[in-house]
Amino acid sequence: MVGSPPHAVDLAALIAATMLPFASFLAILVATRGRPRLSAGLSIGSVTIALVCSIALLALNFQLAAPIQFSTRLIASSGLNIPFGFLLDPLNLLMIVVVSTICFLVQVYSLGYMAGDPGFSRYYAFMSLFTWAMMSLSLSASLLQLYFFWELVGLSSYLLIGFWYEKFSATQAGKKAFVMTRAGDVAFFIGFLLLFIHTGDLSIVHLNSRAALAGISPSFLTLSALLIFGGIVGKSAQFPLLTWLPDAMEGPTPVSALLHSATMVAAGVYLFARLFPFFSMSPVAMSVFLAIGTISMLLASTMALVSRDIKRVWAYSTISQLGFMIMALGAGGYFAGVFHLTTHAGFKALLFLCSGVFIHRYETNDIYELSRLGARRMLVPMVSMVLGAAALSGLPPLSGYFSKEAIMGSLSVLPDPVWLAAGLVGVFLTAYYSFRLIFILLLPGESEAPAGAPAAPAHESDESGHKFQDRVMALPLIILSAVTVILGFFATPLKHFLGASLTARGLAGTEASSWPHMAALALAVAGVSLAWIEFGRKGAKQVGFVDRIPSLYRLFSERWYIDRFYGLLVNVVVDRGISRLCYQNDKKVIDGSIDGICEGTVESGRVVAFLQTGMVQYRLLAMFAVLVLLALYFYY
Amino acid sequence: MTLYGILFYLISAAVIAATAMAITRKNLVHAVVYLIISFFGTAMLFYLFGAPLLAALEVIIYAGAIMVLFLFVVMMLRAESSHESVFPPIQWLPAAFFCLIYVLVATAMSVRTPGMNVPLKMLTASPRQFAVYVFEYHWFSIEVVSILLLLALIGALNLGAGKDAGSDGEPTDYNTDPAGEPPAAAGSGQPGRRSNRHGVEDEK
Amino acid sequence: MIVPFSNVLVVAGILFALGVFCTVARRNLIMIVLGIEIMLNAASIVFVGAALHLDSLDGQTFVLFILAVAATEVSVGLAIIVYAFRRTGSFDPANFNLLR
Amino acid sequence: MQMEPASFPFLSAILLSCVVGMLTIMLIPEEKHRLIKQVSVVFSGICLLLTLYVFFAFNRKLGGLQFVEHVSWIPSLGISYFNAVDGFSLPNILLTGIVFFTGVLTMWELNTRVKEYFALYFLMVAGVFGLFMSMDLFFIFVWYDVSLFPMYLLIAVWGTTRKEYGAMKLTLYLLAGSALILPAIILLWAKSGLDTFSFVSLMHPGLFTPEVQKFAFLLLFLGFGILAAVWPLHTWSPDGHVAAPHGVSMVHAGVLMKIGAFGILRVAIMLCPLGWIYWAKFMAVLAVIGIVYGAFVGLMQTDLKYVIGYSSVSHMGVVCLGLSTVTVAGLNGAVFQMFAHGIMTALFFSSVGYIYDRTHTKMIPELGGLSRIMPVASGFFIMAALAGMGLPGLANFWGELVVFLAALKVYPLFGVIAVLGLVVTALFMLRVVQKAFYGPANPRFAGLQDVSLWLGTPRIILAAVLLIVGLCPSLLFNVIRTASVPFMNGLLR
Repeated sequence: MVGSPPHAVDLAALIAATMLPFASFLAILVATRGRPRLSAGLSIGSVTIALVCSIALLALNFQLAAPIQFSTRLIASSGLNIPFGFLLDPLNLLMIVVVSTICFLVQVYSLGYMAGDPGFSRYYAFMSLFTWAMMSLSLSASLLQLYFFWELVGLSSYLLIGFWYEKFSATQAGKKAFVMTRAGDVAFFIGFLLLFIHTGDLSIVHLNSRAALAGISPSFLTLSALLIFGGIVGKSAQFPLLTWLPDAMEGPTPVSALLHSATMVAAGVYLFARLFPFFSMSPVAMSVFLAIGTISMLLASTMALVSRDIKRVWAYSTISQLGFMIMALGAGGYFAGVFHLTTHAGFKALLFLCSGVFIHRYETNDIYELSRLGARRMLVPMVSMVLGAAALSGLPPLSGYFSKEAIMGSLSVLPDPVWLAAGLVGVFLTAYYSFRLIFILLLPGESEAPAGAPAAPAHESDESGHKFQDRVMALPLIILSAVTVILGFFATPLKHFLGASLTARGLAGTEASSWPHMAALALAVAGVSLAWIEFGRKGAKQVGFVDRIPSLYRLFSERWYIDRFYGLLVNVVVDRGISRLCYQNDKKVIDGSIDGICEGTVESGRVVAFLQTGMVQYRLLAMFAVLVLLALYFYY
Repeated sequence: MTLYGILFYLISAAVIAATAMAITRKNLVHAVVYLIISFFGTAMLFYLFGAPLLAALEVIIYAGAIMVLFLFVVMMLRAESSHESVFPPIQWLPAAFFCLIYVLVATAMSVRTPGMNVPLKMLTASPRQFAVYVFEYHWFSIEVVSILLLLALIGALNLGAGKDAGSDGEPTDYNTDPAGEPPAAAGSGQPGRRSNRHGVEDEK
Repeated sequence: MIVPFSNVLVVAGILFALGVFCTVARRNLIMIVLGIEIMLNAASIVFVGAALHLDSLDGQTFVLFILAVAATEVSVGLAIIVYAFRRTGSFDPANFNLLR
Repeated sequence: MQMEPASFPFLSAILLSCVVGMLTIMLIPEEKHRLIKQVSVVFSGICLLLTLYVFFAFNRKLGGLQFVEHVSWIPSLGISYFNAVDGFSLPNILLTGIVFFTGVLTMWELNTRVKEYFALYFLMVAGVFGLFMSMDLFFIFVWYDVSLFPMYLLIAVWGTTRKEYGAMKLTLYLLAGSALILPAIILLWAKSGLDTFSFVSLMHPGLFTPEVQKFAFLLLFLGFGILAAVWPLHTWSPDGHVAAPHGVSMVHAGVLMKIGAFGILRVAIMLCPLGWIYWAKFMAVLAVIGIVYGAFVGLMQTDLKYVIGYSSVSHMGVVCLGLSTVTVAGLNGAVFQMFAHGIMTALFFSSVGYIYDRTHTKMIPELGGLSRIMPVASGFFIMAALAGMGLPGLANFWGELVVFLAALKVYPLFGVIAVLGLVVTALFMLRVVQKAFYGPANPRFAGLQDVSLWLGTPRIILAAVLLIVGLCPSLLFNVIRTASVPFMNGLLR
């Protein structure tokens, strides 16, 4: 089911876009570790080319009718024929543009943010690795290939979260992220292997066609869909594997912006959209996805209500926004999910990068502390942040508004109103927590120390370098703000672009009534207002309504005890339970029995040695006796 | 019963008696001397059985060389009468018991096996016949045996030289015997072996 | 015409038993080696007798080899005894139990 | 089976390069350490080149047995010097060549009893090579023991932690293994009635009755399984790994354990296919237990080498699982995994060797923060750990993928459990990396040098192999397939 014949230009662009970052990764690791500037140049150069290539590809193929596939067979082992190559369709054209744009911006931003770090080269190497893996992931033609890069993306996430490896919490968070996503990936792995065993082909185009799955029983289809969804749960930090993402904020902020909000975690959602026709063939699985999306969205929103850490607030909001996307996709709103993915990548990266500016300057993550130190005086980041938060809350005319509208629209066509209600609650909570943060930052509370000390002590001294850094860091903010503002208006062309491929497969987008839009907007405004009342207005105590209910507060700040549960699982069940049991079994039972046998042999030898004093004559006597007895025996 | 038969029984009785005396002597020199008598008797048996060459060799090597070697060692080490309890009951009682059974079984077996009671013929293998036979059919074994003897020579030399080598290698941990002994010990081994070797080679 | 072969066997058997007895019961290294000589001797008698009995010279040839082996064994064995005596000052086999 | 005689006895040349190397080393005076090492590098280099040649000259279209050398040795017993390679042994021979060479380089800084070390090392490797290329059951057994005995000395003399215990345990276990193998081989020899040990003659289907096959397979599986560290028989391997000097650990974990798996494949499976099918489920159970169990025990370890040792148990479980599936894919994956695991563990031990030589400790809590002090050296270790987790792009991924694919097809439940073992593996690998290499640098090691280019060569080679094979798995799969496909076709017919 290969679409149009491949074009040489496309292929060249694809290869350039994917392989150059990999080349720069290797080059940095092998050759230029000692030269940070050169490393950064290599990395940014390669990502720039990737960006240009992807935009060119998008432009060239904007009128794409059927997906294009370039593939070769990587391993041609018997019983294992897996195509390896590129697939080009609207979804991944959009995705590579998003990925390369954010990668480019973040890498530029990092020039300022990471300046002077001893691991500067390493940072750019890992960034290139990530770019390569993420681009290739988006362009994968088969599930196996996708899994391949899926894991590599996880690896770069691990390496980047634990980038400051001397910090215990960072390495811990990296490990946690890797292991938790791994747990999901294992499900994914089993899922696609099962699928492979039953269909004999892992090509995405093939899986998405109805004909390929005709011979498979629905229950099996549901099973494999659920298993593959396990990978999505892990990667996109959905319930129940959601706790790694907030911890992943231990990494450098640009990393959080790139991997843990805009692109990598969105890979899960991307996979969902990628296999959307496949998933939608199993209604049971779809409703499970919808439920999981909803649960994660609500849980994460509540966690965001009480966090004091600026990055964690955004991390929770990332989870909840990803939940939104999965809800939308689960509800059948393909365009809504993908569009929200796109807009979210823009504004969430923006929010993180703004926070990064604050953190870089004031070296704290605590929002109250930032506010006290005078974060609001930094104009560009602050304005961008407000824009981003507004987009996040779904206020018009920013991009988030349009995508949220679309999501509400797709939720509203569901027969059961529960999902829509949950979505609306989510909208309200989102608006509330984002503006809670904004208002706290804008208005230092009266209880806080006087804001008269706009101290940024560490960086005031060397002005020129500082200026450069500031500019380099401000540029992406401005670009992203612009994107946030205007992206919403591209909803219709994008819908056509994406819808073209979907209608081609007979899955029409759904149209919705208009009242949910109104309700969502109203609730968003309500959320902002509540935040204003509690935090923004003059004389506000800056105490949220959740803070007043201690048990709820504790529940939320303990992340619904999910982390405790995993901690318990790992410490008690795995470490002190199974592991210790196995270890003791190894030492005591297996080794013990072997040593016992050995010692028994030695001991019995000793006993026998005691019987015969080692005197040669006794042995001779024994020999003789035996001979005689043998003679007797043979004689009779 | 022929004269030869009577001779056989007489000689056998003498051999057994001498051996019995030999193994019960406390004084080792006596034991060795009794054994020499026993070997002389054996040589006569050989002659009786038509093996004159072997009889001669028996006298030369066994009674001559080997027993003299024993005597050398016994005398050199002044071990004529050791302090041993000659027959500790824990050893000799079972030994005697089993020996008795053995002899009984052996007797019963050899008497009752058919074809064993035919009197032996009188035949003699002259040394020439014997030598021709040996070197025609068993020349390789002779070579092997000569290598064995050579190895024994080397081994005994090495063991005998142990004390001289001890001064450079391991510390002298054994007792302070007179220094004159080791060469004597080495010397005691050599002539015996040499004569053995010569004894064999002479026959060629 | 001399005696039947069984009588030769009996005589050799008695000699062999005496040798075994000597080897096993006497607590003196030299006597042990002496006992072995007796046993070899008994075997030689059987071989010579068998040569006559079977009318084959192989038996006699074997005695030749036994002589050589006996000579070897005695020379090495006595050398070992001398060596052992020098180390421990004793002929008692009960003293040589390092292998225990 | 197709046989392609050798134009030049390359396989014997490989063996000879080991033996001649050993003899040459023995002729060099003890004090000339440098010369001994240079000679070792030269001879192992020749050996590596020869194996590379054989690997690439192997005709992938033709398959079957190639580079055949056949000289009758004891015709009355049917023993012949019969060497050949096929798709199963070729990756292992290449693996041995690589690990051999890098193992010599890893021990470049050895200073005690250099001559004896390298002579024994060469002897051991000669045994390994012989085993992989021999097509005569008798010789397989002989080579097996030739490779084992030097191991005892190498561990007992040059080892580190509890070396006498480790060496003795290892030797006893492995001898127990050979005590199981020998009767089985003799049984097969006797029951065949062909009066030959030649593998090719014994491989005729229907030669052995099912009962004989079942019995002989069990004996062979347990015997070779000890060497392959199949689950309840595995405890020698971590102790042995830990006790052995690094270069020996590399060969030990990298190659010797493969001998076990290879023996199961070559002798047990190929000669007793009915026994194989009969016991397959049993094998699978042991393999799955091994995979999960090894990972869990690995979690508890505090010694770097013990961690690797238990990871080997887990990974060899994967090999065994592949063998137990009775499918082409399973065999392919198992052989691939043998290769990948060999390279990976060699990289592990080589890195640990370097680190241990510098820090004089391999206790994880004492290391801490090595990444700051020697980023390159720890980078190699981390790479090996990533490979051990089955990360795509490195060789192990493909082996595990194919094995799990086969396992899920044949034993869905076991397959799932085994795949879940991957999570635990990831957990313990990452834990080790975190505790030993991340965190604040230990001031005790502040002055230590990072690895130089020359001393890093073995690790560079191993890492490159991991990467190349990881990115281009068909390099190996194409070879393995030439043996597995005809074999399974013959079996099914």
